[in-house]
Amino acid sequence: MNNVTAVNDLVIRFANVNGTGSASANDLFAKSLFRMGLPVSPKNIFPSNIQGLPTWYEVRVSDKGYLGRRLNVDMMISVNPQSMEKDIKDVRSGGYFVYDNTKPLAQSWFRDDVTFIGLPLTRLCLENYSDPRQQQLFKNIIYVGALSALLDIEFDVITDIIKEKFASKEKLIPPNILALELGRDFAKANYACPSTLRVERRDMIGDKILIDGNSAAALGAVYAGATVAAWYPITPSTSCVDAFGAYCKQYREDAEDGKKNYAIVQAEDELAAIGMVVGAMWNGARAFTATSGPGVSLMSEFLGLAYYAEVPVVLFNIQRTGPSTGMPTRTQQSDVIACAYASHGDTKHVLLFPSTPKECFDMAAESFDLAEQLQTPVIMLSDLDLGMNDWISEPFAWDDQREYKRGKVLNAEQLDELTERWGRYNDTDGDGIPWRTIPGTHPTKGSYFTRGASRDEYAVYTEDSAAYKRNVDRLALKWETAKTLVLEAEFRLAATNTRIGLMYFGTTENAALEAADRLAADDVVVDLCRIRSFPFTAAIEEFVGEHDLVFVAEQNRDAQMRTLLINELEVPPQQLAAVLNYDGMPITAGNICEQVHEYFATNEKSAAG
Amino acid sequence: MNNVTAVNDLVIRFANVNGTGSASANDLFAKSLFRMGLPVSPKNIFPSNIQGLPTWYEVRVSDKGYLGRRLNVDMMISVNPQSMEKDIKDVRSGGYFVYDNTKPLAQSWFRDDVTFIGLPLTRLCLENYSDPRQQQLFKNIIYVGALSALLDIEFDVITDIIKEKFASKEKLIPPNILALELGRDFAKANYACPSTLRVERRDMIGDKILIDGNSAAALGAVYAGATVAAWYPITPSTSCVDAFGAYCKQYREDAEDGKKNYAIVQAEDELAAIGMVVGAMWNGARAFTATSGPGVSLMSEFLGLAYYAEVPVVLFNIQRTGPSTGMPTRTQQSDVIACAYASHGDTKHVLLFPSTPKECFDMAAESFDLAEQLQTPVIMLSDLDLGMNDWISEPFAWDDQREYKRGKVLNAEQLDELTERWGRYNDTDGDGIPWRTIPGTHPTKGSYFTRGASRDEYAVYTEDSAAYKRNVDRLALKWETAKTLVLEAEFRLAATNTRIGLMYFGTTENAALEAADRLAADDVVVDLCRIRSFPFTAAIEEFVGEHDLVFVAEQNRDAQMRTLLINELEVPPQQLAAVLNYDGMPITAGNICEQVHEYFATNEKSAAG
Amino acid sequence: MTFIKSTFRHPELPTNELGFTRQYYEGVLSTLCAGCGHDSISAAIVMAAFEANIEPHKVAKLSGIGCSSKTPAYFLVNSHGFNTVHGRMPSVATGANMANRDLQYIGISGDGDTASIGMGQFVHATRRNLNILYIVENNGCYGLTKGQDSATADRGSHSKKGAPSPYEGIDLCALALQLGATFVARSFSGDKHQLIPLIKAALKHKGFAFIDVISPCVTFNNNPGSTKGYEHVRDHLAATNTIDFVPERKELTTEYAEGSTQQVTLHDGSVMALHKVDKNYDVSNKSAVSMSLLDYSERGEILTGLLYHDEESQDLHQSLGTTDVPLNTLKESDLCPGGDALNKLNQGLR
Amino acid sequence: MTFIKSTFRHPELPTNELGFTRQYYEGVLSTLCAGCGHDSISAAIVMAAFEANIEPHKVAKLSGIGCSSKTPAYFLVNSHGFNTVHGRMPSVATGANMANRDLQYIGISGDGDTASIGMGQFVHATRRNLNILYIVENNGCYGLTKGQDSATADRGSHSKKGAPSPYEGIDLCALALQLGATFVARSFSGDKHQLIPLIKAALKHKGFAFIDVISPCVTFNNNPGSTKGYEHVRDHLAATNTIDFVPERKELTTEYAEGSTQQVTLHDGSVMALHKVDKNYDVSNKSAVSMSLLDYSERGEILTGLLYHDEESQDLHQSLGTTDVPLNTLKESDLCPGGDALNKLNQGLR
Ligand SMILES: Cc1ncc(C[n+]2csc(CCOP(=O)(O)OP(=O)(O)O)c2C)c(N)n1
Ligand SMILES: Cc1ncc(C[n+]2csc(CCOP(=O)(O)OP(=O)(O)O)c2C)c(N)n1
Ligand code: SF4
Ligand code: SF4
Ligand SMILES: [Mg+2]
Ligand SMILES: [Mg+2]
Repeated sequence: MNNVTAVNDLVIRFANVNGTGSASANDLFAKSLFRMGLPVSPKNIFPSNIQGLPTWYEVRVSDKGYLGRRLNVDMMISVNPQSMEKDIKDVRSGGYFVYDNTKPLAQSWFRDDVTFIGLPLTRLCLENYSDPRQQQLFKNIIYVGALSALLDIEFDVITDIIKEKFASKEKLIPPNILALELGRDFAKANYACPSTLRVERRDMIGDKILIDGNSAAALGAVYAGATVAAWYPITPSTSCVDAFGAYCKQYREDAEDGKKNYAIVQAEDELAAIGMVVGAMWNGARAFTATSGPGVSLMSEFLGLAYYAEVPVVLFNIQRTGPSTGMPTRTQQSDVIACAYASHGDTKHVLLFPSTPKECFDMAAESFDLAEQLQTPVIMLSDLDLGMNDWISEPFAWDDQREYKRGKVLNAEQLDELTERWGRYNDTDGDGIPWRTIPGTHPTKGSYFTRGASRDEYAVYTEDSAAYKRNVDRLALKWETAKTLVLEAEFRLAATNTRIGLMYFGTTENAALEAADRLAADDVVVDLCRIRSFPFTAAIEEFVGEHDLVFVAEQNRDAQMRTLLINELEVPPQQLAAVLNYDGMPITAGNICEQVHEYFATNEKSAAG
Repeated sequence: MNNVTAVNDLVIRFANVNGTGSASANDLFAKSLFRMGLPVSPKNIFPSNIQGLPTWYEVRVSDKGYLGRRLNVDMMISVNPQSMEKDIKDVRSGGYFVYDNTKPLAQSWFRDDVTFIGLPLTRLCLENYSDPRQQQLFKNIIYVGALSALLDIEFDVITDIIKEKFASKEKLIPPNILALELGRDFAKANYACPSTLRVERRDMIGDKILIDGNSAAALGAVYAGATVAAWYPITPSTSCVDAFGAYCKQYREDAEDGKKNYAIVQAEDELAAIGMVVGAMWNGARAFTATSGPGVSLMSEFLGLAYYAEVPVVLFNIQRTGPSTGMPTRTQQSDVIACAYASHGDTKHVLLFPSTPKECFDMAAESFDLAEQLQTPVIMLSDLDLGMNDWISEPFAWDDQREYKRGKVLNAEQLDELTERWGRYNDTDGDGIPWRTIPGTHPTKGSYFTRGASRDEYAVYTEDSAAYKRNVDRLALKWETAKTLVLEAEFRLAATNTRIGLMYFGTTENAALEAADRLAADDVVVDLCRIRSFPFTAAIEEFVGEHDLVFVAEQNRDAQMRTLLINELEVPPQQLAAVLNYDGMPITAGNICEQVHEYFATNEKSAAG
Repeated sequence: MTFIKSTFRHPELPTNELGFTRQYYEGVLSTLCAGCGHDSISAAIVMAAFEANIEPHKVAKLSGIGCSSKTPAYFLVNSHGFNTVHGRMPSVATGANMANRDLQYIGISGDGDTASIGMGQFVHATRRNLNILYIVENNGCYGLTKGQDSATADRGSHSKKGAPSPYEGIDLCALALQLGATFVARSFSGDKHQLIPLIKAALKHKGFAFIDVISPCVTFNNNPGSTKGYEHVRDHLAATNTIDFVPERKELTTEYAEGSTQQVTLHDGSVMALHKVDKNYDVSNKSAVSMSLLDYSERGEILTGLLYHDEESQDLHQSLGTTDVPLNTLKESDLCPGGDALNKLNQGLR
Repeated sequence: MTFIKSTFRHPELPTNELGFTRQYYEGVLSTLCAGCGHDSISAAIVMAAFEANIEPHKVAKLSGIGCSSKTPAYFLVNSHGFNTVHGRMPSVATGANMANRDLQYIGISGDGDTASIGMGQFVHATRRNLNILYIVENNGCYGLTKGQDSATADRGSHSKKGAPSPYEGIDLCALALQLGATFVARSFSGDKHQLIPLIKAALKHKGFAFIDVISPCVTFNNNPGSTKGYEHVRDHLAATNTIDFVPERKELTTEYAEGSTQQVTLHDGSVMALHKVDKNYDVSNKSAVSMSLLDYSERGEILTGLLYHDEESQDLHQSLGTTDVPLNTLKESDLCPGGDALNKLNQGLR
């Protein structure tokens, strides 16, 4: 058989049953590669139920540093009888299929072009463990042991992780190591080890860390001084608030009396969750909520209120596959328009698009500064892929000199010093941003009545047309100011001059970077621009202006970011070509390249024809 | 004094106090002009409270047939002390100010360039009526009587209306007529009658009717066979459901037992209202809801469900001034984007834009056909100006041969005859529209499970990426089909060839038509296109293609229709110039002309510079 | 529009312990209909805050949308106010309270705002025992949108349209009680002798203090069976879809003794029977209160007064164990774990 | 995944009066956790529909979102089903019911779906006396989103995270009762002898028939104080943020006599005391029922059985006075007033 031969360029997929203890074993596998200095990108592909349905875990190793998804499974570790028939089909020709051979495999499922590696997982467990739960759980650890032999993973690296993990529950260390050894030894005894697929230590990780985006965002909120979180559970955003709770427990509880420097309220629904954020921010605390698609729809009335009443709001939208319930456990970037223009009437919201855990951390912190400086909602659009999977990331950093930018808030002394009548909605600085006051600041000065209905510069209710227009024109001016405050895009210009650009945002970055390399190999040289904020900065406008053709790669059906670019930058639509992936799985470099080539093929054809 | 002299080209404004009985009198005034064969366009300008605040009623008469708003009040009838000082200022130079002079006017308020006409309304009432309520109410009728003399309104026309109105309460006729006479006689005795402002009978009305858009839409729903209405009160949509109730009472109740062929449920909020519509439509009844901005925001999650689960929905959005609470009693066209792309994920909704009561009727009926044919939400975007004001309109018409288009619904016989397995989401006809079944149709065939989550062609739940993609691609195909089913735009090409177009929709029509005439007079010739539906038809695309420059006039700040045009038709943004009005008052022809001229001035300047 | 205030200020107006006059507690001019019950409630709040020596800037007033929800503008002009969105005031108040536990929160809502669109938030704010004075200005109808029945309208009561309400009315006090409200009272807008002390007591209560105030809508809560009311007016000028005529009314007032029942005739001629709890009434016995509410309602009477009071309850901050100082006063140094902690944390992620 | 069905079909299976076998009432294979109480409820619905001789195609099943809300797929495969959005099933059911009064409506919801996000719709569907069998599959937690406390979780009960719920749990039966539900019952998923007859009775009831079914979540309703449960498992593989291991459980069942109290031990080792109402219990006395609910709950017991039943109530169609035939069967000729009427109407507008 012609086996795929590869070193440090692998896709390994694990096929498990939801709720059978495989997640920890799989994490162990990925972490050991990470510890060997190798770029890994693990992804959970899990169903929208709790127990019993197929679930997959896919790990890509690439010493070129590519972190995007790649098709072609080199090795499948399948311990789920339910999905096994299909799993076998999903292995690439020349690949490996590793399975529990305690029970024999249906003869008809075997493939000639795939190497089958049977491991008697169940038998080994029954022989070595007596507790029925352990008998189930250690199957997973055993296959990690076998993989260490098959892929040449340093065994010490794995056992070290086990030891660190159970440092406080030492009695669990020996049985885990036993399981690893059982797997390793069986593989060595029965199969050529390593196989034609191998890993080798590299020094590509440096000081990088391995963490999921939701934890990172939560940590960013802690660092930014968020004290109030209000939320309603929804996949895939729940783990963000869970992590916020855990970090707060760690950093924000009084050592003596356990009193909390934070308040987390599980709301009755998303309308209430964002209502609480509006209330808390209005009252001078930093507050946020996290949600996903359906929650964003439900929050849209309040987003409009916050826009119009000029109350800061921070919202993390961990996008999942829409529309409607869609696929709650699959990824997409399809709430771009829903968030940019959320709510009825003329509304526009500031958006941030992180693409790594480090950026989730940074942008989460930045959201609070922006929201308070601009007195408006700021929505960070992460996604399931980034939020719920572990990613290699630059380490977090915090400059202790940094100060929270709380925006234009008048304190009691400032109120006393004012010589002119203060107006809550008076644009005294010409940037569209008025000065606000926090309830309780001053006995007689600075109180005002906040409302979502028309008011004049002094917050006095009016239905006067001119006052209304002045107000919404000022909001439009504030939007212009926002363009100068949001995060600059990231540009990577090709070494050679080119008139072709590729734009993307969020988790599309990884596939885009890899695609750029591959396209260059095919003589399609592209300049790259990663959008990090909405509204778009002047530099983005220039980037578009300087290229005849800009591909916009994104993970939704309707080319939503492209729509925003056309609409806000007044770009001729023909200049922007859509590159789309929207089947719920993360976009791949291959997919991007294919669409780019197809574009040229079609356009040359039509030019010719 | 240099009085404005005009025949049949007037703007008369009434300044009243909310809740003092003026509305009926003002309607009487407008109707009498209508009966004299004159195009009138009355508008209520009312506050967002119930009693005590200023409210205005403005009537434009134009025998050129212009129905849009015009600035420059020729005559003000002011019976509200609260707003009087400002009302005096609002009269054009050379105009008339009619007021209750029972109490003297502040000397400083008088203007040299305005003719003041005092009527002792209070005194006349006190002298002629004893009931305190009548003393209040007949003030309003008296000023109508005075106007009949001042403006030369045919007295019989007015008294005829009174007689018709109180046909069933005859005792009310004499005191009303007395009031009219009191006013007329006083005016004649004390002022030159008619004044320099006059009306003259014309024959411009033909068989037209006078009615508000909300009643018309309600009537359309009755004719379309809507049996279920679910709603939550909100200005300015409430009167639509009220009218639906009234027409149902008239046409849909069993003469004998009073049983109702309809059900109207006042829901607990807008989420529930649209949920009820979804349920009723799913279950095979025709149902609708009516709401305004905040309600649309709250409905967005359900709109996404209906889009994805392919349940017909009919929604009338009577737009008001946004964002947030905005100005509930002022008009705007600012929910275009909120409706077109309502909900998270990739969603698009069919929109209809009526611009006359006749069209409210027709499009309301059409909504049901479209929603059922396309199995998707259809949103009719009316506005406060159209919905709550009386308009001259073509009479309603109903072709008794017409049949409801209920779309692809399988009945029991059809199910029995099927030779292949039926799939709820199977595109057997290649138009993206599958066949559906109604619960209860057949004992063993055609049942399926509706959901907002991913499914295959047979409505079986799946999280398979390919199945998901097939499904949303089919929805995109259905959108293409929608383009062939929606209503064609209305084009009015100029007599001479021009490369300039003017597009608009809904109530912007009236100002646009007048503006086109005025622009032509200034040698700016424009072809006209009134958009009636979204998605846009091929003809709209052609219209844009055939013009170098197209002005898009609309009543919102962010040029929302222009955004849709650019985005959906892939038009270079520079080709579309925004003409905007968004202060809550209806757009005027003057405003449009000004912006068009300004555009040319700026662009010539910049071309020159 | 109700002109509840005279502009004349006596040079030596009485002041409270803080040295403030009653006028200091007023708001801007009301734009409600003359005689609207809601204005009486605003006046009672002004009086209660004055008498209770509240510092206005230590109060935050919040409301939803409706005639009732406009009223926070009409009292305590020196307090920050927030007129939020329809039915969602409880969540905004919850967030505000989380941010600053030291302010006093007054939530004003209508029966539409609370019992229809806001039901979910009302239930959950109650259940969390949010520390707030929550007043429903209950007129049995939607005033601002012109008189539709609300969910508190009694079965069989007639709205403007003349159709009797076919559904059971929701008793918000009974509901609040069941959901764990720790202070439950009912009163009548016209009975300031009862209402002012209740408001004062509620302001002192730590936890969810709910007062359901019957507050007649003089414009829409109209009974076609009655010879009074604007029904008569409608005869004279056939109604359009705008409400055309609203007679000017006088504020309704009443005064009656504890333990007695009082009949109040509303503007529309209908009669409401109020029964005031007497001195011996036990405000700590939850199930007895429930029973009494049911009993009186079956008799067609409305029980008023302080119905239930649990002084020992723990409010949301206590449940969550938040720190004693307002969260919004914590400084960057209290909140940010700093660069070193982050480096340590990074270490654990390698 | 629970395989509740055997694929084996006996050739001469018993049939009901309509000639259908029990299997005819089943649904597709459940994807819930093994031993989930919700599956037992589905089985009870299958049995009840079979025994009550229901024609499946005359039933519409509706639900919100949650593990519980998935279950309508797992029974009555010949009925149309609608898995709507989270918390909003009552409104969709209301609309469906308005369209066709002749179908039987079964609404399935969870405690999160009903008592949190769906509270407003639940309250109002109840109040309107919508003709529906409304079942809450009550596990005190959010199963599908991994075990957060729901609003029905008892104060002090421990969720997966180990933090005790700081709030009073909402008693949905007491609430439904107060809001005018006309059939109120409570049962336990494992007690099919009680549950099946209750479902049959509820199906016959015309009006809002509410059954609160205690339905343990074997995966998340976990008590850290317990020596059983997956807490033990967590010790072995430190938890990640995905729920990593869910032991396979057996369905919990119980059987006990009327008038007696039964202790049921849940999977997590905690004990629940159920008290079954006895024969002499008066289901028509609303205030007595309220009292009993309160009494038992104070004693830490849960009262089960048919708690309240009002046979004479009028459902929403009766309240609205709709015609007797389903509105969705009315034809164009019944509904459209026609061209002539329109011409006449035009005439009046000139
Ligand atoms: C989302 C939304 N829906 C509807 C409305 C319209 N609306 C304004 S006030 C109101 C009802 C007010 O009734 P209630 O709370 O009883 O106050 P009242 O006017 O009777 O004091 C409604 C439905 C709105 N503002 N927002
Ligand atoms: C608008 C919205 N918010 C949140 C969610 C996520 N979600 C799905 S199910 C669920 C809770 C389910 O709890 P429950 O109703 O008790 O059902 P169970 O799973 O316990 O049976 C939540 C919060 C959602 N689908 N939609
Ligand atoms: S409409 Fe009713 S509730 Fe509103 S202000 Fe007038 S009287 Fe008060
Ligand atoms: S998570 Fe709980 S409620 Fe959901 S299926 Fe599993 S056991 Fe049932
Ligand atoms: Mg009210
Ligand atoms: Mg639950």
